[in-house]
Amino acid sequence: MSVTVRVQTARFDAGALLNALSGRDSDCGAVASFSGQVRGGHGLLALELEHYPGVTETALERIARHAVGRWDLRQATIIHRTGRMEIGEEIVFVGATAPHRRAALDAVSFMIDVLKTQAPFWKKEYDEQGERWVEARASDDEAAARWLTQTEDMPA
Amino acid sequence: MSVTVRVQTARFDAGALLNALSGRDSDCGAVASFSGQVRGGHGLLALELEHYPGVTETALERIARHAVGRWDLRQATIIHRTGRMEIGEEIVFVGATAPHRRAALDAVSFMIDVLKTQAPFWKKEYDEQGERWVEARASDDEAAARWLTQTEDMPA
Amino acid sequence: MSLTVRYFAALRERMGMAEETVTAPAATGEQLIDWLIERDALAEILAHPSTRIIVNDEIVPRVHALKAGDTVAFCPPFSGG
Amino acid sequence: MSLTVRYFAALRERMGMAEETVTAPAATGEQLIDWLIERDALAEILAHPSTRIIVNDEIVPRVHALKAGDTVAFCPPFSGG
Repeated sequence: MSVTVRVQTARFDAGALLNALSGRDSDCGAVASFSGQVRGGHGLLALELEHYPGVTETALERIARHAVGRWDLRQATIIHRTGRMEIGEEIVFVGATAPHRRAALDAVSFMIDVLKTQAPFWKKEYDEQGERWVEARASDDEAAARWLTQTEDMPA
Repeated sequence: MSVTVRVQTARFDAGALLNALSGRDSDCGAVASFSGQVRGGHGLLALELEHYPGVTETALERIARHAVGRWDLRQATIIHRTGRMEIGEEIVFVGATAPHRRAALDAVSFMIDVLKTQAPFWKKEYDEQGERWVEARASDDEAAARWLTQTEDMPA
Repeated sequence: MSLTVRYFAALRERMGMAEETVTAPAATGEQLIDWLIERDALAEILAHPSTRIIVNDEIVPRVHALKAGDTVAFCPPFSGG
Repeated sequence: MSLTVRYFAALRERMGMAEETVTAPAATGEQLIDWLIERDALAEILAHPSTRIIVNDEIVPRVHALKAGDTVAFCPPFSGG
Protein backbone atom coordinates (compact mmCIF):
# COMPACT_ATOMS: atom_id res chain seq x y z
CA MET A 1 0.00 0.00 0.00
CA SER A 2 1.70 3.21 -1.06
CA VAL A 3 0.79 6.82 -1.70
CA THR A 4 2.73 9.05 -4.12
CA VAL A 5 2.00 12.77 -4.21
CA ARG A 6 3.99 15.46 -6.01
CA VAL A 7 3.50 19.12 -6.86
CA GLN A 8 6.02 20.15 -9.48
CA THR A 9 6.66 22.67 -12.24
CA ALA A 10 8.39 20.09 -14.46
CA ARG A 11 6.42 18.32 -17.17
CA PHE A 12 5.64 14.64 -16.57
CA ASP A 13 4.99 11.59 -18.75
CA ALA A 14 1.50 10.20 -17.99
CA GLY A 15 2.24 6.94 -19.80
CA ALA A 16 5.37 6.35 -17.73
CA LEU A 17 3.40 7.08 -14.54
CA LEU A 18 0.72 4.59 -15.62
CA ASN A 19 3.31 1.93 -16.35
CA ALA A 20 5.00 2.58 -13.01
CA LEU A 21 1.67 1.77 -11.33
CA SER A 22 1.01 -1.34 -13.42
CA GLY A 23 2.19 -4.82 -12.59
CA ARG A 24 3.99 -3.84 -9.39
CA ASP A 25 1.64 -5.85 -7.18
CA SER A 26 0.85 -9.32 -8.44
CA ASP A 27 -2.48 -9.49 -6.60
CA CYS A 28 -3.59 -6.29 -8.22
CA GLY A 29 -5.60 -6.66 -11.42
CA ALA A 30 -6.95 -3.16 -11.95
CA VAL A 31 -5.28 0.15 -12.79
CA ALA A 32 -7.30 3.30 -13.44
CA SER A 33 -6.04 6.75 -14.32
CA PHE A 34 -7.15 10.25 -15.13
CA SER A 35 -5.01 12.92 -16.69
CA GLY A 36 -5.92 16.51 -17.35
CA GLN A 37 -4.37 18.74 -20.01
CA VAL A 38 -4.54 22.40 -20.94
CA ARG A 39 -7.55 22.66 -23.24
CA GLY A 40 -7.41 25.05 -26.20
CA GLY A 41 -10.26 27.05 -27.68
CA HIS A 42 -11.83 30.45 -26.84
CA GLY A 43 -8.54 32.13 -27.71
CA LEU A 44 -6.67 30.63 -24.76
CA LEU A 45 -2.89 31.00 -25.03
CA ALA A 46 -1.66 29.48 -21.78
CA LEU A 47 -2.51 28.68 -18.17
CA GLU A 48 -0.72 29.54 -14.97
CA LEU A 49 -1.26 27.47 -11.84
CA GLU A 50 -0.55 28.77 -8.34
CA HIS A 51 -0.56 26.73 -5.14
CA TYR A 52 0.06 27.12 -1.40
CA PRO A 53 3.40 25.44 -0.81
CA GLY A 54 3.19 22.87 1.95
CA VAL A 55 -0.56 23.15 2.41
CA THR A 56 -1.35 21.89 -1.09
CA GLU A 57 0.93 18.85 -0.75
CA THR A 58 -0.65 18.00 2.60
CA ALA A 59 -4.14 18.28 1.09
CA LEU A 60 -3.20 15.95 -1.78
CA GLU A 61 -1.69 13.44 0.63
CA ARG A 62 -4.85 13.42 2.71
CA ILE A 63 -6.98 12.91 -0.38
CA ALA A 64 -4.81 10.01 -1.57
CA ARG A 65 -4.63 8.41 1.88
CA HIS A 66 -8.37 8.78 2.29
CA ALA A 67 -8.87 6.99 -1.04
CA VAL A 68 -6.55 4.14 -0.02
CA GLY A 69 -8.54 3.64 3.18
CA ARG A 70 -11.98 4.04 1.66
CA TRP A 71 -11.40 1.64 -1.23
CA ASP A 72 -9.14 -1.38 -1.15
CA LEU A 73 -6.24 0.21 -3.04
CA ARG A 74 -2.66 -0.94 -3.36
CA GLN A 75 -1.36 2.37 -4.73
CA ALA A 76 -2.65 5.90 -5.15
CA THR A 77 -0.78 8.59 -7.09
CA ILE A 78 -1.47 12.30 -7.56
CA ILE A 79 0.95 14.45 -9.57
CA HIS A 80 -0.03 18.10 -10.13
CA ARG A 81 1.95 20.75 -11.95
CA THR A 82 2.14 24.45 -11.15
CA GLY A 83 3.51 27.42 -13.05
CA ARG A 84 2.92 28.27 -16.70
CA MET A 85 1.62 25.64 -19.15
CA GLU A 86 0.96 25.81 -22.86
CA ILE A 87 -2.05 24.26 -24.63
CA GLY A 88 -1.87 20.48 -24.74
CA GLU A 89 0.54 20.24 -21.81
CA GLU A 90 -0.38 17.94 -18.95
CA ILE A 91 -1.65 19.51 -15.70
CA VAL A 92 -2.54 16.60 -13.44
CA PHE A 93 -2.27 12.81 -13.25
CA VAL A 94 -4.31 10.69 -10.84
CA GLY A 95 -3.89 6.92 -10.71
CA ALA A 96 -4.94 4.00 -8.52
CA THR A 97 -4.36 0.25 -8.45
CA ALA A 98 -6.60 -2.25 -6.72
CA PRO A 99 -7.51 -5.93 -6.80
CA HIS A 100 -10.92 -5.00 -8.25
CA ARG A 101 -11.82 -2.63 -11.03
CA ARG A 102 -14.66 -0.76 -9.31
CA ALA A 103 -12.34 0.28 -6.47
CA ALA A 104 -9.68 1.59 -8.86
CA LEU A 105 -12.21 3.46 -11.04
CA ASP A 106 -14.14 4.99 -8.13
CA ALA A 107 -10.96 5.99 -6.30
CA VAL A 108 -9.68 7.86 -9.36
CA SER A 109 -13.00 9.68 -9.80
CA PHE A 110 -12.98 10.54 -6.09
CA MET A 111 -9.43 11.87 -6.10
CA ILE A 112 -9.86 14.17 -9.11
CA ASP A 113 -13.32 15.39 -8.01
CA VAL A 114 -12.20 16.16 -4.47
CA LEU A 115 -8.86 17.65 -5.54
CA LYS A 116 -10.72 20.29 -7.55
CA THR A 117 -12.48 21.75 -4.52
CA GLN A 118 -10.29 20.71 -1.55
CA ALA A 119 -6.72 21.36 -2.66
CA PRO A 120 -5.40 24.95 -2.83
CA PHE A 121 -4.70 25.46 -6.54
CA TRP A 122 -5.63 28.52 -8.54
CA LYS A 123 -5.72 28.70 -12.30
CA LYS A 124 -5.16 31.84 -14.35
CA GLU A 125 -5.98 31.93 -18.06
CA TYR A 126 -4.04 34.03 -20.57
CA ASP A 127 -5.60 35.00 -23.89
CA GLU A 128 -5.22 37.85 -26.38
CA GLN A 129 -7.47 40.05 -24.24
CA GLY A 130 -5.32 39.62 -21.16
CA GLU A 131 -5.50 37.39 -18.12
CA ARG A 132 -8.18 36.20 -15.71
CA TRP A 133 -8.48 33.93 -12.68
CA VAL A 134 -10.65 30.91 -13.36
CA GLU A 135 -13.82 30.92 -11.29
CA ALA A 136 -14.69 27.82 -9.33
CA ARG A 137 -17.57 25.96 -10.96
CA ALA A 138 -20.74 24.85 -9.20
CA SER A 139 -20.46 21.55 -11.08
CA ASP A 140 -17.13 20.93 -9.36
CA ASP A 141 -18.69 21.46 -5.95
CA GLU A 142 -21.46 19.04 -6.85
CA ALA A 143 -18.95 16.44 -8.07
CA ALA A 144 -17.00 16.66 -4.83
CA ALA A 145 -20.20 16.59 -2.77
CA ARG A 146 -21.00 13.15 -4.24
CA TRP A 147 -18.07 11.78 -2.21
CA LEU A 148 -18.15 13.86 0.95
CA THR A 149 -20.64 13.95 3.76
CA GLN A 150 -22.04 17.30 4.84
CA THR A 151 -19.88 17.46 7.94
CA GLU A 152 -16.66 16.39 6.27
CA ASP A 153 -15.13 19.28 4.41
CA MET A 154 -11.70 17.78 3.87
CA PRO A 155 -11.17 14.04 4.01
CA ALA A 156 -8.76 13.39 6.88
CA MET B 1 -13.87 11.64 -33.08
CA SER B 2 -12.25 8.28 -33.50
CA VAL B 3 -12.71 4.74 -32.27
CA THR B 4 -9.83 2.26 -31.99
CA VAL B 5 -10.58 -1.40 -31.24
CA ARG B 6 -8.16 -4.31 -31.38
CA VAL B 7 -8.19 -7.95 -30.32
CA GLN B 8 -4.65 -9.30 -30.33
CA THR B 9 -2.42 -11.98 -28.84
CA ALA B 10 0.60 -9.65 -28.68
CA ARG B 11 1.41 -7.81 -25.48
CA PHE B 12 0.78 -4.05 -25.44
CA ASP B 13 2.19 -1.04 -23.60
CA ALA B 14 -0.59 0.67 -21.61
CA GLY B 15 1.52 3.79 -21.06
CA ALA B 16 2.16 4.17 -24.77
CA LEU B 17 -1.58 3.74 -25.47
CA LEU B 18 -2.36 6.42 -22.88
CA ASN B 19 0.16 8.81 -24.38
CA ALA B 20 -1.22 8.15 -27.86
CA LEU B 21 -4.63 9.31 -26.59
CA SER B 22 -3.26 12.38 -24.80
CA GLY B 23 -2.77 15.75 -26.36
CA ARG B 24 -4.00 14.76 -29.80
CA ASP B 25 -7.03 17.06 -29.65
CA SER B 26 -6.32 20.50 -28.35
CA ASP B 27 -9.92 21.04 -27.18
CA CYS B 28 -9.75 17.89 -25.14
CA GLY B 29 -8.70 18.31 -21.53
CA ALA B 30 -9.55 14.93 -20.03
CA VAL B 31 -8.09 11.47 -20.56
CA ALA B 32 -9.25 8.48 -18.52
CA SER B 33 -8.05 4.90 -18.71
CA PHE B 34 -8.52 1.49 -17.22
CA SER B 35 -6.17 -1.42 -17.63
CA GLY B 36 -6.61 -4.95 -16.37
CA GLN B 37 -3.81 -7.39 -15.63
CA VAL B 38 -3.57 -11.06 -14.71
CA ARG B 39 -3.92 -11.15 -10.95
CA GLY B 40 -1.87 -13.67 -8.97
CA GLY B 41 -2.85 -15.47 -5.77
CA HIS B 42 -4.85 -18.66 -5.07
CA GLY B 43 -2.13 -20.67 -6.81
CA LEU B 44 -2.91 -19.21 -10.26
CA LEU B 45 -0.22 -19.92 -12.83
CA ALA B 46 -1.64 -18.39 -16.01
CA LEU B 47 -4.78 -17.38 -17.86
CA GLU B 48 -5.99 -18.26 -21.32
CA LEU B 49 -8.46 -16.03 -23.12
CA GLU B 50 -10.68 -17.27 -25.97
CA HIS B 51 -12.84 -15.10 -28.21
CA TYR B 52 -15.22 -15.40 -31.18
CA PRO B 53 -13.24 -13.99 -34.11
CA GLY B 54 -15.19 -11.30 -35.92
CA VAL B 55 -18.06 -11.22 -33.46
CA THR B 56 -15.93 -10.05 -30.56
CA GLU B 57 -14.36 -7.22 -32.56
CA THR B 58 -17.82 -6.10 -33.71
CA ALA B 59 -19.09 -6.14 -30.13
CA LEU B 60 -16.15 -4.01 -28.95
CA GLU B 61 -16.68 -1.56 -31.78
CA ARG B 62 -20.34 -1.18 -30.86
CA ILE B 63 -19.46 -0.60 -27.23
CA ALA B 64 -16.86 2.05 -28.14
CA ARG B 65 -19.14 3.76 -30.69
CA HIS B 66 -21.99 3.74 -28.19
CA ALA B 67 -19.71 5.43 -25.63
CA VAL B 68 -18.65 8.12 -28.13
CA GLY B 69 -22.31 8.90 -28.86
CA ARG B 70 -23.54 8.76 -25.28
CA TRP B 71 -20.84 10.98 -23.84
CA ASP B 72 -19.10 13.78 -25.69
CA LEU B 73 -15.90 11.86 -26.47
CA ARG B 74 -13.15 12.68 -28.93
CA GLN B 75 -11.57 9.23 -28.82
CA ALA B 76 -12.41 5.81 -27.45
CA THR B 77 -9.97 2.90 -27.41
CA ILE B 78 -10.42 -0.75 -26.44
CA ILE B 79 -7.51 -3.19 -26.76
CA HIS B 80 -8.08 -6.75 -25.52
CA ARG B 81 -5.63 -9.63 -25.64
CA THR B 82 -6.43 -13.29 -26.20
CA GLY B 83 -4.37 -16.46 -25.80
CA ARG B 84 -2.15 -17.39 -22.86
CA MET B 85 -1.02 -14.76 -20.33
CA GLU B 86 1.24 -15.02 -17.30
CA ILE B 87 0.65 -13.29 -13.95
CA GLY B 88 1.20 -9.53 -14.16
CA GLU B 89 0.68 -9.39 -17.92
CA GLU B 90 -1.83 -6.89 -19.27
CA ILE B 91 -5.21 -8.23 -20.50
CA VAL B 92 -7.21 -5.18 -21.49
CA PHE B 93 -6.83 -1.42 -21.97
CA VAL B 94 -9.79 0.96 -22.19
CA GLY B 95 -9.28 4.69 -22.75
CA ALA B 96 -11.34 7.77 -23.56
CA THR B 97 -10.67 11.45 -24.18
CA ALA B 98 -13.22 14.21 -23.79
CA PRO B 99 -13.46 17.95 -23.22
CA HIS B 100 -14.77 17.26 -19.69
CA ARG B 101 -13.55 14.85 -17.03
CA ARG B 102 -16.87 13.31 -16.04
CA ALA B 103 -17.50 12.20 -19.64
CA ALA B 104 -14.07 10.56 -19.94
CA LEU B 105 -14.33 8.85 -16.53
CA ASP B 106 -17.89 7.61 -17.03
CA ALA B 107 -17.18 6.40 -20.57
CA VAL B 108 -14.23 4.32 -19.37
CA SER B 109 -16.32 2.78 -16.57
CA PHE B 110 -19.10 2.06 -19.06
CA MET B 111 -16.81 0.42 -21.60
CA ILE B 112 -15.08 -1.94 -19.16
CA ASP B 113 -18.32 -2.81 -17.32
CA VAL B 114 -20.24 -3.54 -20.52
CA LEU B 115 -17.33 -5.34 -22.19
CA LYS B 116 -17.33 -7.90 -19.37
CA THR B 117 -20.88 -9.06 -20.07
CA GLN B 118 -21.50 -8.11 -23.71
CA ALA B 119 -18.33 -9.12 -25.59
CA PRO B 120 -17.64 -12.81 -26.29
CA PHE B 121 -14.49 -13.53 -24.28
CA TRP B 122 -13.93 -16.59 -22.12
CA LYS B 123 -11.26 -16.88 -19.48
CA LYS B 124 -9.65 -20.15 -18.38
CA GLU B 125 -7.48 -20.32 -15.27
CA TYR B 126 -4.52 -22.66 -14.90
CA ASP B 127 -3.21 -23.62 -11.48
CA GLU B 128 -1.40 -26.59 -9.98
CA GLN B 129 -4.67 -28.51 -9.67
CA GLY B 130 -5.42 -28.14 -13.36
CA GLU B 131 -7.60 -25.78 -15.36
CA ARG B 132 -11.09 -24.31 -15.11
CA TRP B 133 -13.30 -21.88 -17.00
CA VAL B 134 -14.00 -18.70 -15.09
CA GLU B 135 -17.67 -18.37 -14.15
CA ALA B 136 -19.41 -15.13 -14.96
CA ARG B 137 -20.00 -13.09 -11.81
CA ALA B 138 -23.33 -11.66 -10.72
CA SER B 139 -21.46 -8.47 -9.76
CA ASP B 140 -20.41 -8.07 -13.41
CA ASP B 141 -24.02 -8.33 -14.56
CA GLU B 142 -25.00 -5.72 -12.01
CA ALA B 143 -22.19 -3.40 -13.09
CA ALA B 144 -23.27 -3.65 -16.73
CA ALA B 145 -26.93 -3.22 -15.80
CA ARG B 146 -26.11 0.20 -14.34
CA TRP B 147 -25.47 1.40 -17.89
CA LEU B 148 -28.04 -0.55 -19.92
CA THR B 149 -31.78 -0.31 -20.02
CA GLN B 150 -33.82 -3.47 -19.57
CA THR B 151 -34.65 -3.72 -23.25
CA GLU B 152 -31.18 -3.03 -24.56
CA ASP B 153 -29.02 -6.13 -24.30
CA MET B 154 -26.19 -4.90 -26.51
CA PRO B 155 -25.60 -1.20 -27.08
CA ALA B 156 -26.03 -0.64 -30.80
CA MET C 1 -33.36 -27.87 -41.78
CA SER C 2 -29.58 -27.81 -41.97
CA LEU C 3 -27.71 -25.62 -39.52
CA THR C 4 -24.10 -25.04 -38.58
CA VAL C 5 -23.66 -25.16 -34.81
CA ARG C 6 -20.64 -23.75 -32.97
CA TYR C 7 -19.61 -24.23 -29.37
CA PHE C 8 -17.29 -22.00 -27.35
CA ALA C 9 -15.12 -22.30 -24.26
CA ALA C 10 -16.55 -24.65 -21.59
CA LEU C 11 -19.30 -25.71 -24.02
CA ARG C 12 -16.79 -26.58 -26.72
CA GLU C 13 -14.88 -28.78 -24.33
CA ARG C 14 -18.04 -30.40 -23.00
CA MET C 15 -19.35 -31.16 -26.50
CA GLY C 16 -15.94 -32.37 -27.62
CA MET C 17 -16.08 -30.28 -30.79
CA ALA C 18 -16.02 -26.66 -31.94
CA GLU C 19 -18.51 -27.02 -34.78
CA GLU C 20 -20.94 -29.48 -36.34
CA THR C 21 -23.63 -29.47 -38.98
CA VAL C 22 -27.02 -30.73 -37.83
CA THR C 23 -30.37 -31.28 -39.51
CA ALA C 24 -32.88 -30.32 -36.86
CA PRO C 25 -36.60 -29.38 -36.84
CA ALA C 26 -35.90 -26.15 -34.92
CA ALA C 27 -37.57 -22.84 -35.74
CA THR C 28 -35.79 -20.87 -33.01
CA GLY C 29 -32.60 -20.99 -30.98
CA GLU C 30 -34.60 -22.23 -28.02
CA GLN C 31 -35.99 -25.15 -30.01
CA LEU C 32 -32.50 -25.99 -31.25
CA ILE C 33 -31.31 -26.09 -27.64
CA ASP C 34 -34.17 -28.47 -26.76
CA TRP C 35 -33.34 -30.71 -29.71
CA LEU C 36 -29.64 -30.82 -28.82
CA ILE C 37 -30.41 -31.55 -25.18
CA GLU C 38 -32.60 -34.47 -26.15
CA ARG C 39 -29.99 -35.78 -28.56
CA ASP C 40 -27.08 -35.55 -26.14
CA ALA C 41 -28.64 -35.53 -22.69
CA LEU C 42 -26.63 -32.38 -21.94
CA ALA C 43 -29.48 -30.54 -20.33
CA GLU C 44 -27.75 -28.58 -17.61
CA ILE C 45 -25.11 -26.96 -19.76
CA LEU C 46 -27.06 -26.00 -22.87
CA ALA C 47 -30.19 -25.08 -20.96
CA HIS C 48 -28.31 -22.82 -18.57
CA PRO C 49 -30.20 -19.51 -18.64
CA SER C 50 -26.95 -17.59 -19.20
CA THR C 51 -25.98 -19.54 -22.31
CA ARG C 52 -26.19 -17.11 -25.19
CA ILE C 53 -26.92 -17.61 -28.85
CA ILE C 54 -25.10 -15.87 -31.67
CA VAL C 55 -26.73 -16.41 -35.08
CA ASN C 56 -24.67 -15.45 -38.12
CA ASP C 57 -22.38 -13.35 -35.93
CA GLU C 58 -25.17 -11.41 -34.22
CA ILE C 59 -26.05 -11.90 -30.55
CA VAL C 60 -29.80 -12.66 -30.62
CA PRO C 61 -32.53 -13.60 -28.15
CA ARG C 62 -33.30 -17.32 -27.77
CA VAL C 63 -36.60 -16.91 -29.56
CA HIS C 64 -34.87 -15.56 -32.70
CA ALA C 65 -36.21 -17.38 -35.80
CA LEU C 66 -33.71 -19.68 -37.50
CA LYS C 67 -33.48 -20.36 -41.21
CA ALA C 68 -31.73 -23.10 -43.18
CA GLY C 69 -28.00 -22.55 -43.45
CA ASP C 70 -27.75 -20.37 -40.32
CA THR C 71 -24.65 -20.66 -38.16
CA VAL C 72 -25.75 -20.90 -34.55
CA ALA C 73 -23.07 -20.43 -31.89
CA PHE C 74 -23.63 -21.40 -28.26
CA CYS C 75 -21.74 -19.30 -25.76
CA PRO C 76 -21.30 -19.77 -22.02
CA PRO C 77 -21.46 -16.53 -20.03
CA PHE C 78 -18.75 -14.10 -21.13
CA SER C 79 -15.82 -13.50 -18.79
CA GLY C 80 -13.49 -11.06 -20.52
CA GLY C 81 -11.80 -7.95 -19.23
CA MET D 1 -3.33 40.80 18.57
CA SER D 2 -0.65 40.38 15.93
CA LEU D 3 -1.40 38.10 13.00
CA THR D 4 0.32 37.23 9.73
CA VAL D 5 -2.12 37.44 6.84
CA ARG D 6 -1.55 35.83 3.45
CA TYR D 7 -3.47 36.35 0.23
CA PHE D 8 -3.58 34.00 -2.74
CA ALA D 9 -4.36 34.21 -6.45
CA ALA D 10 -7.06 36.79 -7.29
CA LEU D 11 -7.05 37.99 -3.68
CA ARG D 12 -3.29 38.55 -3.72
CA GLU D 13 -3.58 40.66 -6.84
CA ARG D 14 -6.54 42.60 -5.47
CA MET D 15 -4.79 43.34 -2.19
CA GLY D 16 -1.57 44.20 -3.98
CA MET D 17 0.50 42.02 -1.66
CA ALA D 18 1.05 38.38 -0.77
CA GLU D 19 1.49 38.86 2.97
CA GLU D 20 1.21 41.46 5.70
CA THR D 21 1.33 41.59 9.48
CA VAL D 22 -1.68 43.21 11.12
CA THR D 23 -2.68 43.99 14.68
CA ALA D 24 -6.41 43.39 14.79
CA PRO D 25 -9.00 42.78 17.51
CA ALA D 26 -10.22 39.57 15.84
CA ALA D 27 -11.03 36.39 17.76
CA THR D 28 -12.03 34.37 14.69
CA GLY D 29 -11.36 34.25 10.96
CA GLU D 30 -14.77 35.78 10.38
CA GLN D 31 -13.99 38.74 12.63
CA LEU D 32 -10.65 39.21 10.88
CA ILE D 33 -12.48 39.35 7.55
CA ASP D 34 -14.85 42.00 8.93
CA TRP D 35 -11.93 44.05 10.24
CA LEU D 36 -10.06 43.86 6.92
CA ILE D 37 -13.19 44.79 4.99
CA GLU D 38 -13.70 47.85 7.13
CA ARG D 39 -10.05 48.82 6.77
CA ASP D 40 -9.89 48.42 3.01
CA ALA D 41 -13.49 48.66 1.83
CA LEU D 42 -12.94 45.38 -0.02
CA ALA D 43 -16.19 43.83 1.05
CA GLU D 44 -17.17 41.86 -2.00
CA ILE D 45 -13.97 39.90 -2.41
CA LEU D 46 -13.08 39.02 1.18
CA ALA D 47 -16.67 38.45 2.22
CA HIS D 48 -17.37 36.13 -0.70
CA PRO D 49 -18.89 33.01 0.86
CA SER D 50 -16.46 30.78 -1.04
CA THR D 51 -13.36 32.52 0.28
CA ARG D 52 -11.60 30.00 2.50
CA ILE D 53 -9.39 30.45 5.49
CA ILE D 54 -6.23 28.46 6.16
CA VAL D 55 -4.77 29.01 9.64
CA ASN D 56 -1.23 27.76 10.25
CA ASP D 57 -1.47 25.53 7.16
CA GLU D 58 -4.80 23.92 8.12
CA ILE D 59 -8.03 24.62 6.27
CA VAL D 60 -10.44 25.71 9.00
CA PRO D 61 -14.03 27.00 9.31
CA ARG D 62 -14.49 30.77 9.46
CA VAL D 63 -15.43 30.59 13.11
CA HIS D 64 -12.08 28.99 14.02
CA ALA D 65 -10.55 30.80 17.03
CA LEU D 66 -7.41 32.82 16.26
CA LYS D 67 -4.49 33.34 18.59
CA ALA D 68 -1.64 35.84 18.54
CA GLY D 69 1.03 34.97 15.98
CA ASP D 70 -1.26 32.88 13.79
CA THR D 71 -0.75 32.95 10.04
CA VAL D 72 -4.12 33.41 8.38
CA ALA D 73 -4.30 32.79 4.64
CA PHE D 74 -7.24 33.93 2.53
CA CYS D 75 -8.00 31.76 -0.47
CA PRO D 76 -10.39 32.35 -3.34
CA PRO D 77 -12.24 29.20 -4.45
CA PHE D 78 -9.81 26.51 -5.58
CA SER D 79 -9.60 25.72 -9.29
CA GLY D 80 -6.99 23.03 -9.72
CA GLY D 81 -7.08 19.82 -11.71
